[in-house]
Formats: sequence, structure tokens, C-alpha cells
Amino acid sequence: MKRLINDPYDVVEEMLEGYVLAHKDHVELLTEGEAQGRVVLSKASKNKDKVGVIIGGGSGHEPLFLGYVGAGFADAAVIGNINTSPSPDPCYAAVKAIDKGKGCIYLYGNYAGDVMNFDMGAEKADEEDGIRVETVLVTDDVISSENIEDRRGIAGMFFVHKATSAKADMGADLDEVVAAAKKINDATRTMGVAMSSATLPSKGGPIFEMEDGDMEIGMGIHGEPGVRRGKIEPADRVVDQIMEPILADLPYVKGDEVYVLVNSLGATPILDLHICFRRVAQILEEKGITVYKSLVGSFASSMDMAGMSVTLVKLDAELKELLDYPCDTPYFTQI
Amino acid sequence: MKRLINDPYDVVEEMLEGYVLAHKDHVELLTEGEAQGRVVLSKASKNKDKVGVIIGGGSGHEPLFLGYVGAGFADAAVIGNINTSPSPDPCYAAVKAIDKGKGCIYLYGNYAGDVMNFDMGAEKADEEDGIRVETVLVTDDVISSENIEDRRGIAGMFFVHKATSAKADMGADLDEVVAAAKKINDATRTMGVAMSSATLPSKGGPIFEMEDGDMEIGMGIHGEPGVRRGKIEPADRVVDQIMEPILADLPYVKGDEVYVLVNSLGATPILDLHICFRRVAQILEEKGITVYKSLVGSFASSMDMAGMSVTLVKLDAELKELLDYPCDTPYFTQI
Amino acid sequence: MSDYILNKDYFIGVLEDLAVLAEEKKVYFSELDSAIGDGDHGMNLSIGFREVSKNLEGWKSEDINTIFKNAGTALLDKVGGASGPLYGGFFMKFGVPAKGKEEVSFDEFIEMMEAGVAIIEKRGKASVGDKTMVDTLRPAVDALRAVYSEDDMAPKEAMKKALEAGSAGSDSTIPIIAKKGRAMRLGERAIGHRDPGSASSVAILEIFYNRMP
Amino acid sequence: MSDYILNKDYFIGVLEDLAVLAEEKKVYFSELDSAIGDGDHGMNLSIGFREVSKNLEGWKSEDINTIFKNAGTALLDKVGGASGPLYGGFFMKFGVPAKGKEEVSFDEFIEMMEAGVAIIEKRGKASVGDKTMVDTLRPAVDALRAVYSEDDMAPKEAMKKALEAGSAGSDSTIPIIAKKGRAMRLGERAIGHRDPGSASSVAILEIFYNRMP
Ligand SMILES: Nc1ncnc2c1ncn2[C@@H]1O[C@H](COP(=O)(O)OP(=O)(O)O)[C@@H](O)[C@H]1O
Ligand SMILES: Nc1ncnc2c1ncn2[C@@H]1O[C@H](COP(=O)(O)OP(=O)(O)O)[C@@H](O)[C@H]1O
Ligand SMILES: [Mg+2]
Ligand SMILES: [Mg+2]
Ligand SMILES: [Mg+2]
Ligand SMILES: [Mg+2]
Repeated sequence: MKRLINDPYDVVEEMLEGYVLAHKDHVELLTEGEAQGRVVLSKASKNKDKVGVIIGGGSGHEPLFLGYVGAGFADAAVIGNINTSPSPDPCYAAVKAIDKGKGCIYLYGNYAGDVMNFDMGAEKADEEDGIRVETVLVTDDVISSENIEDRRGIAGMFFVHKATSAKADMGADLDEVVAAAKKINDATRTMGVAMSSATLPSKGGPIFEMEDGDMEIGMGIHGEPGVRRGKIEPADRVVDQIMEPILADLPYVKGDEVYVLVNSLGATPILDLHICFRRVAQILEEKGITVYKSLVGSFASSMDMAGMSVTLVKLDAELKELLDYPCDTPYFTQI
Repeated sequence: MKRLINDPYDVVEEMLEGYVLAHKDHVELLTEGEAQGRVVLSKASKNKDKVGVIIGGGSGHEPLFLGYVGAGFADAAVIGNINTSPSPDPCYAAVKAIDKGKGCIYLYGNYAGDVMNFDMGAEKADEEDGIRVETVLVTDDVISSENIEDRRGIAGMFFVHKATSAKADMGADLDEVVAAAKKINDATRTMGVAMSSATLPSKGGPIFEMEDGDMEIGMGIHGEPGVRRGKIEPADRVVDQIMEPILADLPYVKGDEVYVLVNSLGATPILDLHICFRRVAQILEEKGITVYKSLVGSFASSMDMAGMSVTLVKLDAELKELLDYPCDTPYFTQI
Repeated sequence: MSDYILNKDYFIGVLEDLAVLAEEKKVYFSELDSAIGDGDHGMNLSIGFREVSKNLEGWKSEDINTIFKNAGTALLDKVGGASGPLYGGFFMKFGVPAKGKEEVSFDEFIEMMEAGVAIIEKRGKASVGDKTMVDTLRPAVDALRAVYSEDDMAPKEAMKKALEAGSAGSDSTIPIIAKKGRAMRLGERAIGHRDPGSASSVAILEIFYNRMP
Repeated sequence: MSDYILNKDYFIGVLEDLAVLAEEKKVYFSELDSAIGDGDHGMNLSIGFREVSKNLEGWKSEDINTIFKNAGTALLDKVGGASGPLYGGFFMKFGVPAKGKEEVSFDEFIEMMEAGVAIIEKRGKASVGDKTMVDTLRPAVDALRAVYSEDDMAPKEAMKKALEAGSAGSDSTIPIIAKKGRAMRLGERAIGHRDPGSASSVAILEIFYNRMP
């Protein structure tokens, strides 16, 4: 194991302790009561009268989720154990802390565990405080199911969180915020490839063995098995295999504009990501699809997993405005 | 090898092609003549009448150097092959492209190869165009030599580039810019630990073998051997061993303020970095040193090397102002 | 048989054994989860039962219901993921029929089991054949009730049959695809692997059995 | 001996052989560099000599000086790092005494070698004992001049002595610490390792020797 941790049972608490110290200008940790020290709150949204945006999920995907809490972005992140949804009470506590009487939205990836826990949090907010909490699940991983509503949420969560948060920050009401979340989720498609497993601190080793030189197309960001394992191919060929299912999944037509994210799952260098981006741009150029803007880096990781994903967001004027909306968080700042 | 590349001889050219496509709002590539396609130029600085700031070095340290070209930061980066200084002509071409009659400064890490090549670039600018080019070498790696002027430049380069660029952007003349560069370099100390070698694309494998579970204290960002190899220890103990030589290297006194960077060399997750940051903060707290601000992420990498470094910048009012100065680049934006 | 009782010590013993189990089988449960999930099922149970174990001493003066409510809440709060609400719910509901009691009859015990399993089915929206812990627990509870009430079997004997039915249920997850949980997205690739939750459920049932007088 | 000449074909042959060498010894040079540097010395030479090799055909009609100026410029432009300006400088200066010529005498050849080595010493600010390529090249050139002019040895014989002196010079880098280059920061840890540049210099000298008529 090539990791820098102390007791594996303490990783999340210690990370959070470090996180709120390191980024004290942006965030604070809600420690009391139901929050159980697992709710990261934006300092900027404190005095802002708006629909609350709460994102969250398991740890081990940093900078997701806590990295995107801050001005113009999410109001709170609820943090679970590694690869594990947070429990219901912190989900509830985030609502209590954030709600300004306009209701809240939960945004997270579509995983059974997350759904159960966040739903229980929402129920409690409704029953105990009469706060309305809506949920939009992110389902961008094209390869994870034929049915869109069964799909997992992976790196595309970044865009869904970003655009929805912008909508809320602009003063939209809860229904409008929900509509925006659904709209950006519908426009977002991702697919990835992994070349190694992440190291699980609890195990002191990889989640599963992968031979050096192998790759797995379609692997999930928790190491869920993908669709095809084989030898690592040249970057251009790997990108071709990722882009094909993405482009087949939405009707993309000549003249469409997309926002592109080439995302590292952790250990894949920025150097390689740009080699991959080059091929993505070539393919889009061939199809007559315009790259509006792009991001290249690690926006949704699986700790030290070697791997990469490509996300496309098909844009219209509203989505551009939402994605261009200024924000300032520890892991994403835009003027 | 767990990398996504095509022909190893093409990695730098393909990365640059991807880079300027992905970040076309911020930068462009200087392709003609002496630039040899190895100079990344800021679009923002085009019409700004100021001292030119040129940073550079080998590839494989992304987001260094090209990631920090943009508004309020460097005007140009000169890009070498992997782990290898750029050659003289692109260094010269960057000066030609950037100079506004106020001279330029070269900033880079103190490596023999870089010094030779950049010096030849500066000579040419002087001889052929009468442009004054000054050089400040970054020497933040405390463990690399007893003599400060012999030390290597590692993650602290980020701060030296940042502050110097701010000074130039504020309209200072070349002598003032040089003085600021020296001042921030004098205030900056770094030390790192590695747990694996980076993968060299040309070799298709690690630069050197490191047993899984070993760490090497003081290793350089090109994989240069460090001072001590041993078994990986708990994060807190590793940080203790890094902080000790840093704190011993400058007179830090109670009440000092520092800017902290906990940097990933590539494969070390943000999660681990915050566990390390927590310990850094504890140690500084014990010493009565205040953390002014901090950055936690991969700011100077060695591709997919597993490892981490800690950088402290001892601050005064001027350095704070320079480091807080707004900037907007593909890999660092600050309002 | 009608004077067969399970007292508080039995239940406390079960919780103590569960904490030991969670440590002992941590690697095994996680490895099952690595194959078709995300590799954390063992760690999840370990985190949860460490919390139970840490606090159990302080709960011992409470009635059976409160003890299990506390244990379930600890699992719910500390674990998260799928197994947190499922096993958390199981234990929270498991104690309800024993409200205010220091001991229960075997009929009441069956009622407790039924309450626990029912909340898992409800929360997970899962039924037998979905390749989840329900594939262990539903047949086990059904067998328990059937052999005890219909065949008039001795309690511990009946629990043994329940355990066997649960164990067979877990085995039955191996050759099928998953309709719930992370493995759902694997389609055919889930075939040949035992569902990790079904395995931990067998181990839990085994402790209930082993501890029985 | 005074009618001994080295013609353009000889020098072109040397450059062709260097390109082959750079591919063949890529891994070896890089491995030496991995131990006490950054592992790229082989790749650096390979990148440089691929560029030379790609363009050599087009240079063949030029005089010896221009051919080497072009070759040196290719190394300087394409390699970077320490070895780019050093070997680039070597070849750029190496041709100067042969300006306008299609062939050179052995005295001129020695002059060429001296010019090449001198620029390396100057650019690298290195002298013998610093654990660099100078430890190979300076003794080699000195030996060449000494044995040829003083001992009146046959050219190829003299070059053999030079090669032996260079080889011994490279060996002498093994037991010492480095005063220049990346290995400088290693202190005692550089001891026991051959300097990679000193090894590539031996291989380069060997080609000059092998090709000699
Ligand atoms: N919807 C569901 N209904 C019932 N059981 C489920 C459901 N989803 C998952 N499970 C059970 O939970 C187990 C996984 O638990 P665990 O690994 O701890 O949580 P997670 O899947 O969140 O990582 C599965 O093996 C399965 O038995
Ligand atoms: N200052 C110097 N003077 C002479 N030779 C040097 C100097 N610095 C380095 N070298 C030579 O260059 C070699 C390293 O070349 P290379 O690996 O290609 O460049 P880099 O060190 O930039 O990675 C060393 O082995 C040494 O022989
Ligand atoms: Mg999980
Ligand atoms: Mg190098
Ligand atoms: Mg799991
Ligand atoms: Mg080298």
C-alpha cells in the first residue's frame, strides 16, 4: 500500500479535520448532534436566502463532494465512509442547517445505499420540521445500464452539482432548481476506463487485483466491475472506445456544443489526460460538434485508482449560463 | 505500465496539442521558428505592458509549468521533454514573444540542465535583440543540499512563480520583480517523501524499482534519490519527519505566519493529503506559527509518483499581497 | 416447550458475538464484496459493530427493545451505505416486539425476526431472488415459523432449520444475476459470485443459533 | 603517417553509427541515469540522434563543419536537459576546425576533439573528478594528443589509447561523489555508480575509433 494514512478507521474524521482547517475561509464542519461531524458547510451561503443545495456520498472520491462546497456552488456536503453513503442523520442535519424556508435539494449519484440514507434524511426533515426536500439522482454513466434511471452517477456529478447550484444561487425556487438539475443530468454522459484498483485503507491493498498492463472499460468509481477487460491500448484507441458509447447515447448532431471533462480517477497524470483530450477533440471535430469549454484534471476520483473518464454535456444557452456562473470553492473557482 | 499515451516519443507534442485545445480561452502555442512548438503563451498578457515572466522546465510535472500561464500569473511557459529542460531556442523565443521593452525574468528550478539551456536563451536575447533577461532559480528543497544555492527547486516553485508574476502584473520594473522573486524564494521551504517511482513513458515502467510499502524521504520530483529509505509509516510520523528539517531550516518564531502547501506528487489522493495537512497544522499550532492560508492538491507532480511534499512560505505583508493577488489560469484561479 | 425463554443475557451475548464476528470475518465479507460490489461490506460491519461494542456495557440495564434500538441506531449512524440502513433497520425493529421486556418467548422471538426481516425487505424494496441478504433472511424466518409452529420442533432445532434455509438461500445467490444493490449493473458478470450481504446474514443467524440455550 | 586522412564519409559513417548506438544503448544509459539521476539519459540521446538520422541524408552534400553544426544543433534543439547543450555543443564545435573541408588530417581531428571537449568543460563548468562525461573526454583527448604527437603512434592506434584512457576515466567515476549534475545532491549515495554521461562518452569515442580506417 502506497498511502499516507494513520488508523484506517480514522481516515474520514482525520481528513475532515484537515479539510476544514485547510479551507477555513470557505467551509466549516457541522459537528453537533445529528450532523455527527459529517456535514461540511459553506461559509458563503450562510446569509444567502436561497434554495439549499446539498450534495454528498461516500468518501474516497475527493475532490467530490466536499471540494465543491462554497460560494456559487453547493451549500453543504454530507460525507460518508469510504465508498459508502453517509447515514441518514447527517443528511437530515445538513437540511436543518441550510434551509432558509425555501426547501432543499439533494444531489448525489444513483446508488442504492445513498438513496436509502438520503431518503431517510429527507423523510425526517419533512416529518420533524416540515421542510421540503427534493432529490435528483445523477445517472451519467452510460455503460452502467440500458435504462437511464438505473445508471450510476460518476464524474458527471460535477456538472450536475455545478449547474444546479448556480440555478439556486440565481434565486430560483425549488421546482425550478429541480428542473434545472434534471435538465443537466439529462444532458450529461460519461464513460470511463480503469487501469488499477484503488487502495482501500481498511484492506491495506487494492479492492481487487488487476494485472499491470490491463485495463477495464466501464469500471465504476468504487471499483465496480466494468464491461470488458483487456490489455492497455494506445491512448487514442482507448478514447475511441469510450467516446463511441457516449456519442451513441444521445442524439448529437452537427453544430451541437458540448462541455468536455477529461477526468483522472486519481493516479493518471495530467499529461496523459491532455493526450486523451486531444483525441476527444479530434473525434468531436470529425462529427462537427463544437467544444464550448473543457476541464482536464481530477474532478471525481477513486483515490489512487489509475484511470480516466470522459464526460460530455450537451449544451444550450441555459446550461452554458449555469456552468459559466461564477463560483469559489476549494477545488473549483471560476470568475 | 498504467498510463494512457500513444508513441512515447510523441507524448510532449500530443500533450501540448491537447493542452492548447482544452484551454484555448487562456493560452496558445507558439509554433513558428525558434519556439519549436514548445512555448505556451498567455492570451491575457498580450496587451499588457509589463515585465515578462517566463517559467519552464521539463514535462512530467504538470500542472507545472504550463498550468500556471494565464492572467495575473506567468506570461509564458517553456516546455522540455519529460524530466528534461527545454532547449535554448524555445527559451529565447518566449522572450521575443513576451518582451514589451521592459525585460523578462526566467524562473525555474535549480537544475544544471535548465541553467545551461535557459542561460543560452538569455544570451541570445541579449546578443540578438538587446533584451535584458534576468534569472532567479528556485531552491526550496531543504534536503537537497546544505548550501541553499545548490538546492533543487520542487513544489515551492508554485509560490515563487505566483508571487513574482503578481509583482510583474502590478507594474513593477525588472529589478523589483527580480527582488520579489528572490525574496519569496528565500522565504520558501519544501520537503517531500515518495512511495513509488513515476512511470517513464520512454521506458514503459518505473524509473527505478521501489518495493511496495517502502518510502523514501527527500526524493526529488524527477525521482532523484533522497536521503533515507524505509517502510511506510503512519501519515503523522511521515509528516513529523518532513516538518522537522523544514522548521530547522529557517528561523521560525512564535507568531510567524505561513502559507502551507501539501502537494501530491501524482498518485497520492486528496484524502491522504488532508490527513497530512491535519498533522502539519498540529505541529505549527504547537510552535505558535499561524497558518495564513493553505493549498492542498497536486501543484507540482512527478506524473504518477505516489508521494507528498510540504511547503511553507514564511510571510510578511508584501508576500501575502503577492500571493493573494488575483489570477486566472487553467490550474489556478483566485479571486 | 412453552416455558422456553430467551433472556436479556442471551441477546447481549448475541451482540457481543456479533462484534467478534465482524472483526473475524471482515476480510471475508469484503472480499465477497470486491468481486461484485465495492469491497467494503466487511469494513462496514466492523465499523458498525465496533460502535455497538464500545457502548454495549452502558446499555445493559435497559430492556431488550432499547438495547436493540441502540444497537440498530449505532449501525444506522456509523455505517451508511446499503448495509447501514438495512442491518440498522433490522436491529431497530427486531427489539420492538420485546418492548419493556427482560425476556421473550420463542413465539415472540419469531415475531422479532419477522419484524427485522420485513424492514429490510421494505427499505431495500427487495424480495427473494434479487441476490441480496433477503435471499438468506426471508427463507430463514419462513422456515423458523413453519418448523416451530407447524412441525412443533424444539426452538433450538427450529433455529437450526432456519439457519440451514438461510444458508441454502445464500447459496442460491451464486448462480443468479442481481436485481438490487451495486451488483445489479453487472448483469451476467455477477453470476458465480455469492452476495456478500447474504453471507453476512448467514453468519448473523448462526450466532443467534449458537447462543441459544 | 602524415598522409592519413579522415574524409567526409568517415564522419557521416560516425553519425550513422551514433544513431544506431543511441537506439541500442538507450536502456543501458537510462538505467545508469536511474541510479543517480532521473533515468532519461538514454531517451535523451535517442531523441537527439533520431533527429540527426532523420536529416542526415539532406546534409551529405555539405562540408564537414556544416554537417556537424547541423548535427549539434539537432541535439541542442531536440534534447534539452544537460546532455543537449553539452553534446550539442560538442558536435557544433567539433566541426569548426574542419570548416569548408571535405577531409581532415589527424592533427586536425585532434583539434576537433579538443574543441568539442573544451565547450563541454566550459558549458558544464566541469573538470576531471566531478563525475561527469568530462571524466571520460578530457583524459581521452589528452591521451590522444600525447600518444600521437609525443609517442608518434599510428592514428588508429592513438585513438585506441584515447579510448582506453576515456574508458578508464569513466571507470574512475564509480568510486567518487559527484560535484556536477543531478548526482551532486546525492553525496555519498552516488558512490558505487558509474556516471551515465561518462558511459555514453566512451561509447561515442568507440564509434570514432571503430570507423577509423
Ligand atoms: N436494495 C437492497 N435490498 C436488500 N439488500 C441490499 C440492497 N442493496 C444492497 N443490499 C445488500 O447489501 C449488501 C452490500 O452491503 P455493503 O457493501 O455494506 O453496502 P454498499 O453496497 O453500500 O457498499 C449486498 O451484498 C446486499 O446483500
Ligand atoms: N555540469 C556538467 N558538466 C558536464 N557534464 C554534465 C554536467 N551536468 C551533467 N552532466 C553530464 O550529463 C549527464 C546527464 O545527462 P542527461 O541525463 O541526458 O541530462 P539530465 O541530467 O538533464 O537529465 C551526466 O551523467 C553527466 O555526465
Ligand atoms: Mg460501499
Ligand atoms: Mg533529465
Ligand atoms: Mg459494499
Ligand atoms: Mg538524466
